[in-house]
Amino acid sequence: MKQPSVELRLPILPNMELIATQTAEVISRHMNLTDDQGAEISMALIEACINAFEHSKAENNVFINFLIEDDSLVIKVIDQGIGFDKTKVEIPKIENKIGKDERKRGWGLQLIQELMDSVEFESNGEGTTVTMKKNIKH
Amino acid sequence: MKQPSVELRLPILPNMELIATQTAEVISRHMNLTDDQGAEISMALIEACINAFEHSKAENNVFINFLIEDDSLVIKVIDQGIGFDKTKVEIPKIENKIGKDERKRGWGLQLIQELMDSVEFESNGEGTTVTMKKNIKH
Amino acid sequence: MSDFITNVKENNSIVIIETNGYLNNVGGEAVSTLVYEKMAQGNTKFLINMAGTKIVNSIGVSILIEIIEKLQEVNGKIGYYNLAPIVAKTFNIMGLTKYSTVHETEEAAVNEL
Amino acid sequence: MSDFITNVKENNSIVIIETNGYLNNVGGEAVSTLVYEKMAQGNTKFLINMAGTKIVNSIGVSILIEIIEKLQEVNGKIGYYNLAPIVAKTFNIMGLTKYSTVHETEEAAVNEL
Ligand SMILES: Nc1ncnc2c1ncn2[C@@H]1O[C@H](COP(=O)(O)OP(=O)(O)O)[C@@H](O)[C@H]1O
Ligand SMILES: Nc1ncnc2c1ncn2[C@@H]1O[C@H](COP(=O)(O)OP(=O)(O)O)[C@@H](O)[C@H]1O
Repeated sequence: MKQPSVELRLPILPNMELIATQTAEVISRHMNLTDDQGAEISMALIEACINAFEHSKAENNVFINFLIEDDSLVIKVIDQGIGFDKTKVEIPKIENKIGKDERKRGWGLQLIQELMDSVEFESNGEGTTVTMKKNIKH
Repeated sequence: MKQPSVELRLPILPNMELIATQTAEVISRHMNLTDDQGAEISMALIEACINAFEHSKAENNVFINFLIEDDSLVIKVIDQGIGFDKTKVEIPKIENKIGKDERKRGWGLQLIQELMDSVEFESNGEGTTVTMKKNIKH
Repeated sequence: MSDFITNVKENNSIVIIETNGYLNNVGGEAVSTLVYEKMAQGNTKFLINMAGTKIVNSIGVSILIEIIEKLQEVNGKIGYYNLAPIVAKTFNIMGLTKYSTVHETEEAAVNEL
Repeated sequence: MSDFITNVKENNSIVIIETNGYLNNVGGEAVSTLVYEKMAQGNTKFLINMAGTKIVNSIGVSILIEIIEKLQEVNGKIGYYNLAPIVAKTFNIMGLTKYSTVHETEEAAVNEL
């Protein structure tokens, strides 16, 4: 049988990432994930959504797909914006930020990577797809 | 400018209507609706979703569109199921149910109609679209 | 006890059921199973404290109608308190308030039932 | 007061800010505006009671990093208590815990800051 999936199309408006997190919470409960796992997924999802909203320069609509697998939840956050080169993004360090001129921002990708079990970026001039996965321990 | 919209595609699984209600709540807050209006929209949405899940006999996927208008929120709940003839659905009365053989169910359409400002049904052998609207008092 | 029913106690020979979360088919059946067990033991008066239930569906509420019907056969009664506004409104639209009672607080409910 | 800040009080010359809801850019700016006002009045010690904040984003938290930096200039301090696990985890990943402190309760926070 085909694995069930949930799809969202969100407009680029303040706080619309909360639709994604609320959806993730309903799905996490359906999958019997722990509260901690659910919260980690929500946090990673917020960061992927606000990146798509803020940086992609997409005209409108961010797409989010949730794939409910037997042993994992796979989430794709898709924008049709300008894309970016992940290898050029520096790993943030608070020591380089506090008391220095460096911009205090730049934590989103780092958080996604720390909170999810695997993360992949596909990005080019037509947009970005972030695919992130949380494994389920049975 | 095009009015913003949110789209959901939900699998037919227990409690997936809660994704729709959670989405409605985020949108209601975005539109500055009152808590009561938000709760009425959520309740109507639950009923439309569980009808699509339970009665449509659709194989999978129910679609929900939220259209954020200046003076209203319009919600469409769409299934690709067997359809039904709304004129043949009796208006439920508790007096006819309690102490009688009549099935205790049959309240969903009634609730939707009471809780929303306008409701339309389009239904045929290819499915059902329920369009419901909540007006915003400025 | 189910997830939906978080506490059961008796006050003045009234069975008081405390619920939490979504009153859907599963929640409704948890309540009806409990009520029918207690009826078999001779109880006829029931109250539901719905403070934790902010959301219901018509399937869950129609199970309360089944309970009302069964209670009529033994001259029993059911009432509710701490209802969220949308839950009270739903009970009104469905007409439950013609055959069962809504109260403000536990104290009022126990006195009035 | 903003929707995000629900209470401000002083305990032992520490300014205690109670928050509610999503710590995003708007919530972060509400906190920084308040902290900078209080710093202008001479306050240097701050605590945030985050019991009502179950969800944050990195934009909101980066505004806390700005506050930490400003407080360093006056030998000030900031701490937090009643953190949800995911908020504590986020503060750890971002390294805030190297420059500011997480406490269990208000009492502990006031004693330890
Ligand atoms: N969806 C995206 N589209 C375009 N650029 C992106 C996208 N996601 C991330 N980026 C780029 O990667 C950088 C780092 O992102 P992130 O770690 O989330 O931190 P921040 O958003 O605070 O800058 C961003 O500043 C941006 O240049
Ligand atoms: N989306 C739908 N597809 C097919 N039939 C439907 C749909 N929605 C409602 N119906 C029909 O209308 C009837 C009344 O629905 P409703 O008032 O919601 O009560 P209930 O779901 O409890 O029967 C249903 O029993 C069903 O026959």
